[in-house]
Amino acid sequence: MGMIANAYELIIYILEFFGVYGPIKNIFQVLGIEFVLKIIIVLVEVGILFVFVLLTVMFLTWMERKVVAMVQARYGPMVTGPRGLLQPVMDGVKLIGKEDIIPEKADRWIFTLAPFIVFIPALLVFIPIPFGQSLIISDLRVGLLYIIAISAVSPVAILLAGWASNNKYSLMGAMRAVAQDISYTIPLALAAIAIVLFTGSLSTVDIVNAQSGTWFGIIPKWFIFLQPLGFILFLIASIAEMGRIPFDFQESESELVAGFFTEYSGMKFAMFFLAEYAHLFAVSGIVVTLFLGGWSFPILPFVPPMLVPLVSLGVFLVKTYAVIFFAMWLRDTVPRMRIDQLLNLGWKIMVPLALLNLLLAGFLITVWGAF
Amino acid sequence: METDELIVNMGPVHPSTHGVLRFRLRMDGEIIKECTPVLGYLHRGTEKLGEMKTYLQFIPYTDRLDYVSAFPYNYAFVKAVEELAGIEVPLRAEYIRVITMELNRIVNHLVSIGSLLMDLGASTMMLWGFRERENALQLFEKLCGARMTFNYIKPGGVREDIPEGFIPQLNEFLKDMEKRIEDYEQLINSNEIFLMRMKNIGVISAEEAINYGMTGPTLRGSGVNYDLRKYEPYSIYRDLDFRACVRNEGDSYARYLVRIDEMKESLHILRQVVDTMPEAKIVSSAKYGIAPMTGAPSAVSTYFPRIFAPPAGEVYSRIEAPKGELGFYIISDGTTKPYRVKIRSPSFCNLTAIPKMVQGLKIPDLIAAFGTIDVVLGDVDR
Amino acid sequence: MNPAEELKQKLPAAVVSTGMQVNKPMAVIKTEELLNAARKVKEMGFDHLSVITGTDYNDHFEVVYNFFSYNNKQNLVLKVIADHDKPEVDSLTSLWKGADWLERETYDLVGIRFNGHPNLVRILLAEGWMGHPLQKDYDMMRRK
Amino acid sequence: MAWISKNWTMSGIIKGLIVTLKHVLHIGNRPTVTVQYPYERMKLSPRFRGLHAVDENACIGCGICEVNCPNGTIRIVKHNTRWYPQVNIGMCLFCGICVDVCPMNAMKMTGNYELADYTRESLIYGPDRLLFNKEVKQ
Repeated sequence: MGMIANAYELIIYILEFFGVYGPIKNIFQVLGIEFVLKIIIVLVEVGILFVFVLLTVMFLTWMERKVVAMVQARYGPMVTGPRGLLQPVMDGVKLIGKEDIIPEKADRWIFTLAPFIVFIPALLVFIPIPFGQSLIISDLRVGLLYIIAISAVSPVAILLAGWASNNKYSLMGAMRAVAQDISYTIPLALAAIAIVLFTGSLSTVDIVNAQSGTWFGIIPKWFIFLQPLGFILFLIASIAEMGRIPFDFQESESELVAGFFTEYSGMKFAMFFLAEYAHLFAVSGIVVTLFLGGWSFPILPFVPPMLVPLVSLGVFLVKTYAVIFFAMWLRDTVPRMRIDQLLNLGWKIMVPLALLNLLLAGFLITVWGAF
Repeated sequence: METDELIVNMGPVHPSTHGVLRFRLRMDGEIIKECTPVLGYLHRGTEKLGEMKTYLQFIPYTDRLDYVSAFPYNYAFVKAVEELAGIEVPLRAEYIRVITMELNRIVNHLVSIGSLLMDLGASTMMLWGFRERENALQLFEKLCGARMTFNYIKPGGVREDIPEGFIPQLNEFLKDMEKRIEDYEQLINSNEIFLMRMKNIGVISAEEAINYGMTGPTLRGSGVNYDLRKYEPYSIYRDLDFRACVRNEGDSYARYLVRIDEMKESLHILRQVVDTMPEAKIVSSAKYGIAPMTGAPSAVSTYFPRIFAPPAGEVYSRIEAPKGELGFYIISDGTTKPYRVKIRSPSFCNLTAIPKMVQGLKIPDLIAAFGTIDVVLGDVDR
Repeated sequence: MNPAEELKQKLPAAVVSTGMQVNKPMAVIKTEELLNAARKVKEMGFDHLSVITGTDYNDHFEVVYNFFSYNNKQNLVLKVIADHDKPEVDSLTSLWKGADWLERETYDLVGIRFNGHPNLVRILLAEGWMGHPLQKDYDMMRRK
Repeated sequence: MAWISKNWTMSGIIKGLIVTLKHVLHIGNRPTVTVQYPYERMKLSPRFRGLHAVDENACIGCGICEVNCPNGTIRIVKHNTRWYPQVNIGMCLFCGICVDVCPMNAMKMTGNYELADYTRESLIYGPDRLLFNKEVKQ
């Protein structure tokens, strides 16, 4: 199992296991279009990923409501499906059925384009995330850089959306989102670089592998124990990146009505909404990958090799949902900060702390190396 | 770089203007250079209505001024009428009135704090506040059949005696509420983000607060130790032991803390009232009374008159409503309808100070400061 | 000592008469002397302007000011009589900022003009509204 | 920096998190207080002021309720051979003054609060929908 690096190889392995890969490959070879088979397999794996992500996102919207409801002594959605589980489907149906309004004074093209520019990176960011052993679309050698780079696209789209709406609230929301994203990507990246110092690789798989195993047989070798400060900084920065309370300035509904998507309705609104939750899932997954050991878990070596992808996927999801739950829990507890306070926090506190953390990491590695 | 001023119309339909208030903001980026409240979107001409209705008919309209805390509005109007006509009120009725008003103060502060935190983005407090409010509303419903617009306090007494099972339920509420207030304090009082948002925001000094005519918790948050219940006692407040809750900082956080303290004080008052309530079942004075109805299915006792005309004169009577000083100025010409009703509503006068409070701050601060002023637009626009 | 009497002693020229409004001391002030009297009232410690009421009595307007002193815990009522055809009194905004909106409201609903008010425009009713609803001859049936 | 040195423990937020977690885990709290409205309803108090009801035998059609109604909601109309009140729910304040002033104690208010309707006309409740017969009910 160890040789299977990514989902592409896993699909081929499964097909071979059932003995169908050879004949199929032969057919394509005879036709001389072997590359089509590759494309088909890639499309299948990407399709599975996207379906999985979209289902997760739908589930997350339900979960968000349920967690809020539990905190607030309510039921939350209860009518559609068992305990309201189908509520996201109904919401989707409703949003599709809604009129798609484009304001008269809006910049039509940019207004229409912006939701897509938000939505697509939100899905693309999943490509180098290892959901489990060999459950990764592509183990990019610059995986971490790719993630940070792709996340940096969404503020552009938000600015486009806010500007194109031709609404003052939208514009202010967009400006805030950009200011916030820029000032938080830096501590986020700095905290991630400390991890890279430890692993010596930007590849997410390498990062996860570096965290498998234990110290003294009890404590898992997760980076959270080596980098507690880095973890806290990364978590705060990623909540800010997600744009959730206490850092949800881009929409801050009590100040800016709905921020950059004030003017959006129908399916375009749904795309912002989905992108938000996809982002939540992705960022939580990244937190897990970098600091909580990804899919690795001390019991994993004792699992039969056939089941490792499944079990590791389970481990990864449990950890990710724990982070997501924390984000939701935090959202129900704290009020929103003010934008200038957030920027103060970002530049004056988190960036110096992240640099300090980097220094600590370097020191630790040097000391470690000396032994 | 050349920049332009941004004129933002916040409202009349906006999530955090608590109704249909509009702020015309002249802004430099995110900084408010000038804030002009624009009122009148909910103006219903209540003062003119008062000239058209009889004294009894006007009481339901007072409910609809501040729909969050309607009992004090009932009472303020009725108190003015009683002063005008010189009506004696039975002691038990006064006790019931104080129960309703103090419960309503708790309800009002729950809504106020809840909506403040909702505006700050913490929806949990809002829902928790409404959870406890619901219990109080059920008490109101039990008492007078309505949850928000009561029409319960009448000249010379109250509409009905308290029903069976009301006092035990009230005691339960008081016990529950104590624990809940602890929860709230634990949830928000020391929350760092909350403190960052509230401290030194919307500061108004004691002199300015007085000069602007601010009253109630907003005034006491600025360090003026003044509570009409204490220093111009009406009803049975003279006999009760409580204190006026004062904070000296004058910022949003102080105003918030005053509200929390007032809830505790109200619980304290309610406990005393329940303990010392007279047993005599007289809830309406019979000065203008007609004979009680016989064979009434419910306890609807109609001691108060159908035709009621106080002597000519004028009166300005004020009480400490949850939001501040609430006054009714009634001029009677001896007929069954008031000649003029003027409502001195606390929200309206407190709102006067908002342009001063928020100048140079940012939109989120406007929301925080505005939330701690606690206005209800029905009360502002009348 | 009754603050209304005190005011009369201090400003005999301004006070027309003194009396009681239920249990609050009241002084009727000459219209043109209002600002002086108000200044004196503020010096006497009445720092809280509780309410401004305007009333239409068909032949004249009355403007009533209710004051309160936080230090002395005293009430004082000032009453000013304004001409019905040209209801004008002095504005107290220079002394109490809280008077600003109360005067605007009185102007809006009762139609009394306050001289020296910085921004005497309608506050509750829409701009361009005709008439003042709390005047007794206001035609309620006319469409605005 | 002064702020962080004072608040680096974030104790306030942690306290808040504990309170909310207690609610999630239902420690010392009732799990839910809301009701699933159309399926279950809250218990109304007997004094609840909802839709009016008029005792067919007691009402004398005197019109005192009509005169005393603050909003002009009630009109006395002819029903069969006698005069009964007709209530326009769309204008009603549900203040209960009509109940208080009724000299025959014929007017009362029921617990019916689901009064939404499709037309304004159907909000006018004539005697045919308001009358109840005491003898029949008891």
